[in-house]
Amino acid sequence: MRKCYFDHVATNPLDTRVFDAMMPFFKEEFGNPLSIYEPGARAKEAIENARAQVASLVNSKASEIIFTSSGAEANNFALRGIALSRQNEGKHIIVSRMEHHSILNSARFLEKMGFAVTYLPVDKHGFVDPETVKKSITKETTLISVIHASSEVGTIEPLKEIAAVAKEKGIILHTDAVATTGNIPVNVKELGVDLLSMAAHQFYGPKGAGALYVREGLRIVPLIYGGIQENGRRAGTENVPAIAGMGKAAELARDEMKARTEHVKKLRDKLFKGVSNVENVYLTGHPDNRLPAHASFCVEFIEGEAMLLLLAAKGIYAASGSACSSKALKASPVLLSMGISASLAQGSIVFTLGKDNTDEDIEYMLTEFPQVIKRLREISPYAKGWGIKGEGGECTVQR
Amino acid sequence: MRKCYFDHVATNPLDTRVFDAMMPFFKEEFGNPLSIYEPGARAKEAIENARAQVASLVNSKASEIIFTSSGAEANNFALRGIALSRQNEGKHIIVSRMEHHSILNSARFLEKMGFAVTYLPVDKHGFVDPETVKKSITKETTLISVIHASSEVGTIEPLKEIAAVAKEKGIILHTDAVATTGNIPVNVKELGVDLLSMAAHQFYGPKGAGALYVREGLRIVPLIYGGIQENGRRAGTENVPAIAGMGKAAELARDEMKARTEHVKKLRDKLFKGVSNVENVYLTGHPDNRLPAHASFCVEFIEGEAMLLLLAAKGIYAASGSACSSKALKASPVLLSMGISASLAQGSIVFTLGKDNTDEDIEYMLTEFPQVIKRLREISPYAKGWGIKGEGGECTVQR
Amino acid sequence: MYSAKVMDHFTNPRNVGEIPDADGVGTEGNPTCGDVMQIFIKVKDGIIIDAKFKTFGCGAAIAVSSMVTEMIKGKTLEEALAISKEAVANELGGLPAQKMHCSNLGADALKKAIEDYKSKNK
Amino acid sequence: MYSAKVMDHFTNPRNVGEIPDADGVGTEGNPTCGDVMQIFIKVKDGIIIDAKFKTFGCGAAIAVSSMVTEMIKGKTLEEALAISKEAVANELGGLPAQKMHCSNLGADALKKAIEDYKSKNK
Ligand SMILES: Cc1ncc(COP(=O)(O)O)c(C=O)c1O
Ligand SMILES: Cc1ncc(COP(=O)(O)O)c(C=O)c1O
Repeated sequence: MRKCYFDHVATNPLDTRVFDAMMPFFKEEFGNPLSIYEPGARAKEAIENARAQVASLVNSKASEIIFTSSGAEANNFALRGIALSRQNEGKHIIVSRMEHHSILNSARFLEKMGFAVTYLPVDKHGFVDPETVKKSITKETTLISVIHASSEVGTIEPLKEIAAVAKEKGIILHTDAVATTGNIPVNVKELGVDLLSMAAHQFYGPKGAGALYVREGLRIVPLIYGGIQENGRRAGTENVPAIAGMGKAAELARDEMKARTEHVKKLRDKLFKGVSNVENVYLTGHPDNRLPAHASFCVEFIEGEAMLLLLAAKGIYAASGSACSSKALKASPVLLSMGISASLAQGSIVFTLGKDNTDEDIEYMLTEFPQVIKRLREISPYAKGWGIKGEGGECTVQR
Repeated sequence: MRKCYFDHVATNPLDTRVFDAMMPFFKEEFGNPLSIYEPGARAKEAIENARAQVASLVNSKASEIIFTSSGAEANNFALRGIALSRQNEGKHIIVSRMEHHSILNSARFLEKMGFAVTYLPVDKHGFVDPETVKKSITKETTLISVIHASSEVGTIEPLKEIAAVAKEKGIILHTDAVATTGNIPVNVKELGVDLLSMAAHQFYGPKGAGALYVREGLRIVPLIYGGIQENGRRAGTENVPAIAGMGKAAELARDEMKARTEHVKKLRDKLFKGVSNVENVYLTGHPDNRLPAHASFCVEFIEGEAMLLLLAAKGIYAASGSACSSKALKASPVLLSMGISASLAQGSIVFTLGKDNTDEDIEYMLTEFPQVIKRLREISPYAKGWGIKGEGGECTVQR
Repeated sequence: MYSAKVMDHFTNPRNVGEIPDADGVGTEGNPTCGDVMQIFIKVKDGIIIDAKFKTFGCGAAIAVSSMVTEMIKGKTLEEALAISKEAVANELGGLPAQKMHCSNLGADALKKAIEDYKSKNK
Repeated sequence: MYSAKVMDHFTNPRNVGEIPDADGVGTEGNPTCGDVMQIFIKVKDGIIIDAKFKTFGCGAAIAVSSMVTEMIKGKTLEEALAISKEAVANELGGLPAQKMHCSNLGADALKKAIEDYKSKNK
C-alpha cells in the first residue's frame, strides 16, 4: 500500500544527510563539550559549527542562538524568561489567540504568578491586526508574542507591522517560528523580532533539538539553571548529535528552500483544486498568505478523528484539530478563535506536505479522501443528501 | 597512543547495543508519538516501553517516570516544581552544599522569588548529617533536596536516614541521582525518596534524555508547559530515539550492574593503591562509602587544569574541580564546603572509570600520572623538595 | 490506540442507517463539543427485532453505536435497558480511558429510544 | 582551547627554575584563588641577561611565564617594562578571554622583579 505522510507539521522525517552529520557524535565523539581534552573539544566545535549554521538560516549572529531541547522549551524560555527579566518594568504581556499551547500555557502560568495577559483576537483568516496590538499595549506591557505562522491553519501573521508597533513603544517582540523556520524565509532582522523560537524536527532535523534566537544585549532569565553551557543561559549536558543535526538541517534548508517550496506549493495547489470538488468542505486559514505546504479544511457533518483513522487505514497520515482527536478532548482554540463553530471545527483535517511527497501521493489522496468523507457522511445523522458533488464547490471558510 | 577515558562522570560513551535500539526511531519510525496513525503509535510504544525499563531500574511504577532532556532539567523541574506546587504550605526549602549547580542555581532562583533556602553544611568527607537536616526544618519547610552521590568526590549520602527525618516531618524529599542511577543500586522505595533525577548519558545511554521519578499522587508544577506529552507534565515533541536509548541503557545497567561494579571497583582500588605512592596527594571524599568507579584527589603544590592538559597529551582524559579548569573560574564549592583550602582545591583531579577501562589503562595511568605531577612540581614555586616517594604515602584527606 | 474489535466495528459498522417507521428513536450527545448518536429500534412483543444508528463522531463513537445495535437485537426491552456503558466497552475489548465517557453514548441513546417507544405505547 | 604556541610553551616551558643569586625577584598572584608567578632576573649594564621562573597555575599561566622570560632576555629594563599583558598574549597567538586577566600575570611579575632590582640598586 502507498504510504503518504502528510503530517509534516507534527514532525518531519529525518534527512539522511542530517543523520550522517549526527553519526560521529554518537560513538567516537561522545565527549562532553565542557571537557578541555580533545574529544570534548571536538564536541564543542560541532556545537559552535551548528550554531553558525542555524544563525545563518535566520540571519542572526551565532552568539544570538541558544540551543534548547524543543520548540516548546524555546517558547517557555522566551515568554517566561523575558517576562521575569523585565518584571520591574511592568507585568503585562500580550499573546495572540493563534499561539501554540506552549505559549498559551506559559502565559497562563505567568497569570498565576501575578502577570496580566491580553489574548489578542483574530479575524476569520486567523490574522492578528497590528492596530489591535497597538491598542492592547499599556504602560505595564513588556512583551508581545505572536506566532509567525500557525501550524493549524497555515496563516502567516503580519509580523513586520507588529514589530513596527512594538518598536515604537519599546516593547520586546517574540515570535514562535517553529512552523516556519527552515520552511519559508525567516530573517530576524527583516521581521524585526527580538526573540524567535525554532525546532529542528520541523525542517528534516532530529527531535531533541530546538533553539531560541535572543537579540544581542537582551537579558533573559534562564529556564534551566545549572552549569555554564550556552553561556550560562541554558544548562544541561548538550545533546551533541542532535545539535549537530540541527545545524546540518539548517544548512540544507537554506540551500534547498527555494526548490522545496516550489515543489510543495505545486502539490499543495493540486490538492486544493482536487478537494474543491467535494461539497461542504471549507478551507481554513487564508487561501494565499499561508505556509506553502499547508492545506487545512473543515469537513461538514463528520468528525476529524474518524477521518484520520480511515485515511490511516489507506496509508494516508494527516492531523486534525477536532476535540475527539485531541487527547485533551477540546476543539482547537485556534479554530474557535477564528469564528469557526465548534461543530464545524469537529470536522477539522490538516494535510501538511513535505519535500519527499510526490504527484502520485496527491493523486492517491484525492481518490481516497472523498471516499472517506462519503463513508462517514453516510453514517452521520447530519449529512442527509450530502455527498460528492460533480463540479467544483467553493473552498473557503464561509462562516 | 593509548586512550584512557577516565571521565565517565562528565559523560559516558554510548553502548553499541543502546545505539542499535535507537536506530529505528531516527529514520523509519520518525512519527510523532501523539499521532494516532501507525508510525506515531509505534513511537508512542517505544516511549512507554522505555518508561517501563527506566521504572524497573529504580523500582518505581512506569507512570511515576517523567522523561526530560537532561539531568539538569530534571533537577530544575523537581526543585521548582515542588517548591511552587507547595508554596501555600510554606516557602522554605533545604538543599545540601554537595549539590550540583543545577540544584544550587535553581535554589538561588527560588530565593529571588521569595523563598528561603538553607544550605546544609557537610563534614570533611562530604557527608550531610541527618541530625543537621532535622534541625534545619522549620514550619515553613516543604522540600529537602540532597544528592545521592557526589560526582566530584564520590561520597554516597545517608539518604535513608534523611528520608526518615523527612517522612517524620511530612516533608518532600528529592535526590539528584544523576551520578548513581545505573551505576549503583537505586531503589526509590528503599531510599524513601519522593522525587529522583537521572540522566541516560551517565549510564552508557544517549545525551538528550533524562528523567524525573515523581512518587504517585505528588503534584508538581511543570517546568515546560505546552501540550499533553508526559501526561501534561512536560511538553515538547518527545526525543523518541534518545528516550528509547535511555530505556535500553536502563535495562542493560540493571542486568549488568553487578559485573560492571566489580570490574570498576577492582580497577579503582588498583588506582588508589598506585597513587598512594605519590607524596602529598590527598584522597577527597570518603575512602569506602563512595561510588565504586570514582577516584578523586587533591595534589598539593600544583594546579588541576595543568594536570589535565599534560594527561590529555598522553591520551588520559580526566576532570578537575580547580578554579582554573572551571569556565566560571571558581574553585569547586563542594571541595570548599568539605573544608579543603582553596589552594589545595586548585590541585583537584578526578578519575572516573567505566566498564570499558582495562587493567592496562590503569597501569599506563599509574606510570604517566606521577610523571605529570613531578613535572609540574618542578615548575611550582611551592614544591621545593617534593616529588615521588619511594614507598606508600597516606592517601586520605588530612585537613 | 483502539482495540482490533473497535477498529472492526468502526471500519465496518453494522446497522448503519435509519428505520423510517421506527418504534422508538433516541438521540444523545451534542455536535458542538463531541459526538452525537441516534438509535432507531423496531419492537415486537417486547423484543427488539431491529436496530439501526446514525452517528456523528469519532472512531469510538461509531464503534460503540455499531456494537450497541448488535447487542440489543433479539433482546427484551428489560435486557436492553440493563446494558451498561461498561458492558459495551467490554464487548469492544475496551476503550481508551478518555473515550469512556465522551464517546460511549450508545447505552444512553438506547435508553432514550426505549423511553421513546414506551411513551408512545403507554 | 589553547593555541599551538601556548601548548608548546606549556608543555616545553623555557627557563624553568630559580636564579639563586638573582638581581631581582618578582612574585604576582595568590595561590588560594588562582595562579602565582615568580620571576627571577639577572641584570648587567641595564640589560636583562638571564631570566627564570617558577609558576603555580594553569596551562596559560605556565605558558605566559615561559614566554615572558623568553621575551625579556637581552632587553633593556626600559624595553622590558614596556611589555604589556596584551603583548605577551599576542606573542602566544592569543589567550582565551577568561584567561586574559587571571592567568596573564607575567608582565606584572616582571615589573615587580625590575622594581626589586631597582630598589636594591638605588
Ligand atoms: C550529580 C549531577 N547532577 C546533575 C547533573 C546534570 O546532568 P546533565 O548534564 O545531564 O544535565 C550532573 C552532570 O553530569 C551531575 O553529575
Ligand atoms: C507552532 C508551533 N510551536 C511550537 C511547537 C512545539 O515544538 P516542539 O514540539 O518541538 O516542542 C510546535 C509543535 O510542533 C508548533 O507547531
